[in-house]
Amino acid sequence: MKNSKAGSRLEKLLDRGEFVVTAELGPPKSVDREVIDSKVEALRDAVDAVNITDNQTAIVRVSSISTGIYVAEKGLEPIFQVTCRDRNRLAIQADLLGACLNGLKNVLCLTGDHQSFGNHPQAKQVYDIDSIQLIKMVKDMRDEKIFQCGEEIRNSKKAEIREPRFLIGAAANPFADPLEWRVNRLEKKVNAGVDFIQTQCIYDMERFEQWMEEVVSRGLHEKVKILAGVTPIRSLGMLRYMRDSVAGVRIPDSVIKRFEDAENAREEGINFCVEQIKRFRKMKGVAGVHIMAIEWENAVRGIVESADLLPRPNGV
Amino acid sequence: MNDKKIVAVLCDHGCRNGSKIKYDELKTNLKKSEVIEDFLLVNKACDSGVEFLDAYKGRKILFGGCSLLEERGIYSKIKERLGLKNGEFRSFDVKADLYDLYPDKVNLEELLVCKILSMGTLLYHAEPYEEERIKPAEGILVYGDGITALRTARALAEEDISVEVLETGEQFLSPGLFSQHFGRPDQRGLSSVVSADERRKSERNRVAGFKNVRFLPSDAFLSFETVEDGFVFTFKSGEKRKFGTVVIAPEREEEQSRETGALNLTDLYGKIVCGEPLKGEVVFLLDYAADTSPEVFKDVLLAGKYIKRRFASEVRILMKNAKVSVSGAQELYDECREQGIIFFKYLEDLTLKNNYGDFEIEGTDLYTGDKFLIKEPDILVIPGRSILSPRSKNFAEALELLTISDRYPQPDSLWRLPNETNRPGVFVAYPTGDNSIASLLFSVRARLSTAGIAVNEHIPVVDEDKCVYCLTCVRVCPFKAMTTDSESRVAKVLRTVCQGCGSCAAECPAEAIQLRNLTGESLYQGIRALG
Amino acid sequence: MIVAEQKPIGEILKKLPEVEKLLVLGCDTCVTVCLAGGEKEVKVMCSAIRMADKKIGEVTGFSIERQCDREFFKEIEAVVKESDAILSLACGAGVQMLSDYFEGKLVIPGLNTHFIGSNEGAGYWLERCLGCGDCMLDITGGICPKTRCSKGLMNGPCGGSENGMCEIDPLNTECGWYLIYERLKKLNMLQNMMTNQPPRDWSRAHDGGPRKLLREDIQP
Amino acid sequence: MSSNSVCIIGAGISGLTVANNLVNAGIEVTLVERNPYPGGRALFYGCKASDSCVHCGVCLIREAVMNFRRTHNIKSQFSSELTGFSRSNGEGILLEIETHPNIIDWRLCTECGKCIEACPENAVKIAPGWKYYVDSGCNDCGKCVDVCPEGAIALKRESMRESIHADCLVIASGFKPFDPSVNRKWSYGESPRIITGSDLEELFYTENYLPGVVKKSDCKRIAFLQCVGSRNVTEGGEYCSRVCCAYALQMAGRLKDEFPHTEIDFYYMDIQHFGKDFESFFGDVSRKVNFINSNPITFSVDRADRPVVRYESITEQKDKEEAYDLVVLSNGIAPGDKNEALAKMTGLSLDKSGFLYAMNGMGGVFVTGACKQPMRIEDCIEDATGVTGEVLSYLEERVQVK
Amino acid sequence: MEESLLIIYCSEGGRKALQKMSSEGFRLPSGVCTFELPCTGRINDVMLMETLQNGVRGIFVAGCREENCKYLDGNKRALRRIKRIKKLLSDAGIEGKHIEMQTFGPDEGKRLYSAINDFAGKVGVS
Repeated sequence: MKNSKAGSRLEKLLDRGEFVVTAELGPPKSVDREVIDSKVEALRDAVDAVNITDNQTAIVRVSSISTGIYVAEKGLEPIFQVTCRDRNRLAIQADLLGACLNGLKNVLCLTGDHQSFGNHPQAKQVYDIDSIQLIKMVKDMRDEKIFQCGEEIRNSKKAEIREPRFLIGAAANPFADPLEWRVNRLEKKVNAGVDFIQTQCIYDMERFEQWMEEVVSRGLHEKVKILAGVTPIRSLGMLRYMRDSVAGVRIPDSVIKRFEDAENAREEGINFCVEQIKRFRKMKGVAGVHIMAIEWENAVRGIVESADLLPRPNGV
Repeated sequence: MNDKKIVAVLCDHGCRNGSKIKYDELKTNLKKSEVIEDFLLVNKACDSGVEFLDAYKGRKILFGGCSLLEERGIYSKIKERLGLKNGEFRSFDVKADLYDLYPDKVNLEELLVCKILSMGTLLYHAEPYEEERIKPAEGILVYGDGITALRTARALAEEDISVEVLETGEQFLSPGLFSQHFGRPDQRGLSSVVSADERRKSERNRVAGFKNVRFLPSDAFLSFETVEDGFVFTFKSGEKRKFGTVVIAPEREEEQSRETGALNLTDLYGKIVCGEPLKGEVVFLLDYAADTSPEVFKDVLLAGKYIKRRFASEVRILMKNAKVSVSGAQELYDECREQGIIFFKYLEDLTLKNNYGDFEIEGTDLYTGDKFLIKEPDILVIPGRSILSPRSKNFAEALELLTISDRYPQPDSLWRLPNETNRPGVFVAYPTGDNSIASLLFSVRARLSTAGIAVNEHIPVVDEDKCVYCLTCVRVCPFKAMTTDSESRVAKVLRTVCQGCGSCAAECPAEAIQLRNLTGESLYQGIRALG
Repeated sequence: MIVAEQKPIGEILKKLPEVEKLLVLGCDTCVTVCLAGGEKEVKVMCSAIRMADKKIGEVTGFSIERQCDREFFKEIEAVVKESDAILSLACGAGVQMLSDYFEGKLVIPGLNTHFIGSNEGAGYWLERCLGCGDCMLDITGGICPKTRCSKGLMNGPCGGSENGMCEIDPLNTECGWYLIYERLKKLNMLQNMMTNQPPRDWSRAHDGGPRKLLREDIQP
Repeated sequence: MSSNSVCIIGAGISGLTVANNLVNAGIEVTLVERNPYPGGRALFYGCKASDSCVHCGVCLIREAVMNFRRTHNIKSQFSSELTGFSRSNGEGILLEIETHPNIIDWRLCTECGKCIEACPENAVKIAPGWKYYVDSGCNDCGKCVDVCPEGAIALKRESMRESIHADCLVIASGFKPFDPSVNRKWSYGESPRIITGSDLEELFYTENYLPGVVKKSDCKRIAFLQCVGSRNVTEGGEYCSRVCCAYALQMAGRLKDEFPHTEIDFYYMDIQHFGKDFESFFGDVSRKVNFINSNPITFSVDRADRPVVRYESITEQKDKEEAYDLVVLSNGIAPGDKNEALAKMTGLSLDKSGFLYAMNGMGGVFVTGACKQPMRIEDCIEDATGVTGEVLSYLEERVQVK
Repeated sequence: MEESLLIIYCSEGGRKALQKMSSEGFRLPSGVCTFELPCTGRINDVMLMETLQNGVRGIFVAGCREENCKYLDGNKRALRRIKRIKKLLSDAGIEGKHIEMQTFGPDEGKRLYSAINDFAGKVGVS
């Protein structure tokens, strides 16, 4: 990766081989700046970059790109998300141009949750393109400097080509079915041109290790940076909810049993997270950790600190 | 509708409060309706002869009598005398339907008029038809190559019926072999142990001796179709052959025990037949993998007794319940105890630890109340559930037979005779009964009897132009009596198979199917006439 | 075939205007096969309407061969003339052709038309085709991802597929791509799933505007 | 022998099944039955279905009686017994039948119901699916004689003796329910709250479900005691009667449905497996009944004259006492009281428990049904169909031989 | 006989239960008439709806116990069909109580009698 793709701080850290830490910031369901400000303060200097979710679980929130711009001004590096549920290929390309115009450099390409999960189940879905086609489209816009229809990205025949440049990320779920196909799907994303991967939150460590072995054996970890996703558990009820009604999350009984015996679930959740991070650091091919502390942003600093990942390296 | 109107005949039921009914008023009401042509009152029909009806030859007769007339055969005498075909005569039980059900003070005249009009309407719409009997095709297909199948084939072949045996080729040993092996009352000494396999081979040779018996390889069967007088089987060789009757003697298989290193009864039997020494401690763990049936319990006792005597090994049998309801099982159970076989009756708290073949069984014994611990027995036998073998299961599914808990290819209803399935013409050998083959042969012979199979009175009639060929009736019929007629692209009924229940007529979305002499229209009119 | 289901009778009754004469018209093809609008359902509907305390004068029931062929309307022209409103128990196509043919008459739909599907068994129908005008069943071994996957994805099972079932309804809805994966494994054509399928051409579907099919070779 | 004729002893479910099947095959049948009605012992048993049928088989008996009534060419002799049996010079069997006709002659009775009203002792009973008969309660008062329009009733009827000739004989004389009063331990008869399984069956038939003395509202605890008279040499048969676990569990399930607030305890030695789908049936029943795996030692009656069961509880290693509102002794099957006489007459042998033992078809004598071993209704039907098959092949051989 | 109540029973279990009921001395109320069918599976919804429409106050269907039907699933089919019609009636604003089906064993005369009386009371026939 000689020439820089987008020149973002995250890209530089990943190139230098640093153990990167990213977190998640869910924009509010209303135009309420304080919510974003408090989350930014909680995450400042604790993480290298922050995912800005796009209508997570199909529930209407402030759009990912505008929150990204706002967070960037506040000094945090955003990774804005693009889901294929709400916009067709025209709207997505227009958004990408807008995001680049406003200085956002990291994008995460997702398929997006089905609208029946959210608060507008009657809405018409789009899914004009899916996550892998989206990755290829963003890569073509950056490298081949062409739109999805093949035209060059220039205002007129004579005008300069000004293409949007992004560090391309995607999600991966090592636990969904069919298990043996999961690594092939990752390979498809790599062939499509993804630069970094954030996995689904991990509880089944053995399965994740098998998955990583397979990824390393195919040499994919050189072509793409893999960040292991974790979600600190706040209560036993939340753990059971994740197991029963969140799709694609596999929680082995040993973990459930551990939280049943723990007297303070929150503390146990943080220790469990720190253990995981320590194990990730020793695993080959894991380039960082992605902490998805849903509505518990102020726990992130504690986790990063006790995993002795502070202070964060500067991005120069 | 034909012009023949109805002559209603009513017994005055002197034996009941019939005499209080004002019959002339009844006669005038009935005559008003256009269904009833004439009304006739008979004094004590059970004693009077049948000549009084001669004047009404050629009319349809509706007779209001009681079950006594049926018992004394008076109705059949009337039908013969007036030469009435089915559909021209209908009787109903005035005593059971009216006098028994209603108190005396209710005005019976009105009820009687409604009843007669209602029955008269049904008779009015009925078309007379000739009683039809169809003989099923000649050949019989016997599925399965166990002892039961071969003995059935031999018994049929002796009556020079052409039999084809579809061998499943599953040479594995199925449960219930111990009793065939050891259970003979005249069981010879230990030395000359005739294995069930040898007995099966000798039986097969005797059956092969008959010229009217043919053996078909197991995978010959490709597809299957029901026709009027039997079943047409297509075989892989492309050959199509018709059989009047199918007899299934399903191979049973014992589920493999989930504990690695433990045997199930079939493995144990295999070891005994090839003479392996079964020394040391032999433990039978029953009611663990599955609730043991009496037949399997008897097999375990026979095996235990044999091992105890032959190898003087230490035999322990752990069970929740001793299943002794099969004849001879209780004596065997007492015999085993006398011979020193130790029985434990365990509670729910039994635990089985299995570290790669070395077992540890711990539990409380109900007899004595104290705990027992068995460490590393040389042989652990856990009898598994006996289920239909995969091949038999596929064959039963191909024939769309309703099965009870994947073990008996029969519907879960008492109303089918012991060997009948939900498809008329397909019989099942019932392994547990002592003379199951005799009752199976009776059923087969009854089907092949010279009189042939009577076509049910309420057989459905498909209206060609209304039928939209939606196959709902084919899917709904529990006896698989409805098939499709590909030329006229219309549903077609198989006259020998249909039992006349009417589910097809009720479910048909286009109301294209009407039962003979019980059409929807006549039923509706009959109910309307009730008031 | 087209699979449809009867609207709940309460809903239909709310829609029915108080008229002197109402005609309930059935159709003898697809909606009879899926037990929604055949001759029997017409009779049941008529009795139900007569018994409901709606102020409707006379209710007559009729069923013709198909409501999507103009020629079959000739039989019922007389009846329609007298009746003030028609409750049509045909699929969407039938209801619309009926209201085109009898211009001034109010036509009320009695069914909800669901999908193009297959009869899986007595009382069980499954959606099989969207009618997207650009069939790709050869690539996926005969299982349509646009119809059988709730997001209509072109590239492989999404992160939510769990033991063969789709995330939106893990009890009843199979994951389309899981079925495709099993089917392609049997046909050992798994490489089809490896290639990154390009986005589909939706212009041939309804997105390209309401469609007509004209065959000059057959036109009069 | 123009047409083959078969004589059947006993018109229970087995006898009726053989009779109905043989008649369909065109064989002439003579049916000899001890009671004045067909249907045998189980005719007065009740349906035990809870939410769906539990396959007890009682409805099949009623169906068999109705089919029997519709067929004309069965010569039946009710309230009569076989008294003589001899071989007539190798050509078949000569049988002596002795009849003590019931007060009501079933051939003439038209079920008009007048005698029922007239009888002060209400000794006139209705056999389900059949006609009227007079049971032992009659004190010959004669009020019914002149009431009957058909003249079917005569107080004094002298017994007749008749000898018939048949090609072969089928014995289906059935069983006798074990009478627990034989052994003091069960103290049957001491309290109206201790009844046997057969009594409960009749209570199910009359849909009372509980004996009169037990009020439906305050019936809190019921106990079922298994293996009464079976599997125990001292008290009764040494064999397992096979039917008592079946009917006890089925009735316990139905009682729990009828009286949901009652606790039902089930004392058993070994629950026997029955029917084709035992697991699912047992799964439902075990939710309604609590099982106690021990045989009670003694009985006593507490002050509210409720039976108290004293039993040795294995789990707590000591004797316990429980008081119950109702105790049901599930009495098993004992060999029919006529088995001795029949065996002597026909040259058959008895096995050690007293059941008839026959190599079927030897000398034209067949045995079927509960007289040869304890059987459920379903098994009786299967066995009877089998024996019919054997009778037909036996008759065919004799015809070809001549 | 407009104000009448119709009992449809099958000629197997239903008929035996009715015979048992009458032999025990129970009598039907006057406004009730009976109709016999080979199996309750034969009733289809057109027949029921048109009968209800002509003013019959109520229809009570007595079938055999589940798993005890001579035609294997006739009674199950009838139970489901009548459940559908009850729902159809209650949706259409007519309470679904005008039609009901229960299953009876061969000797449940008393239960059949009380079921018919409860139904008659509910539907308002004397």
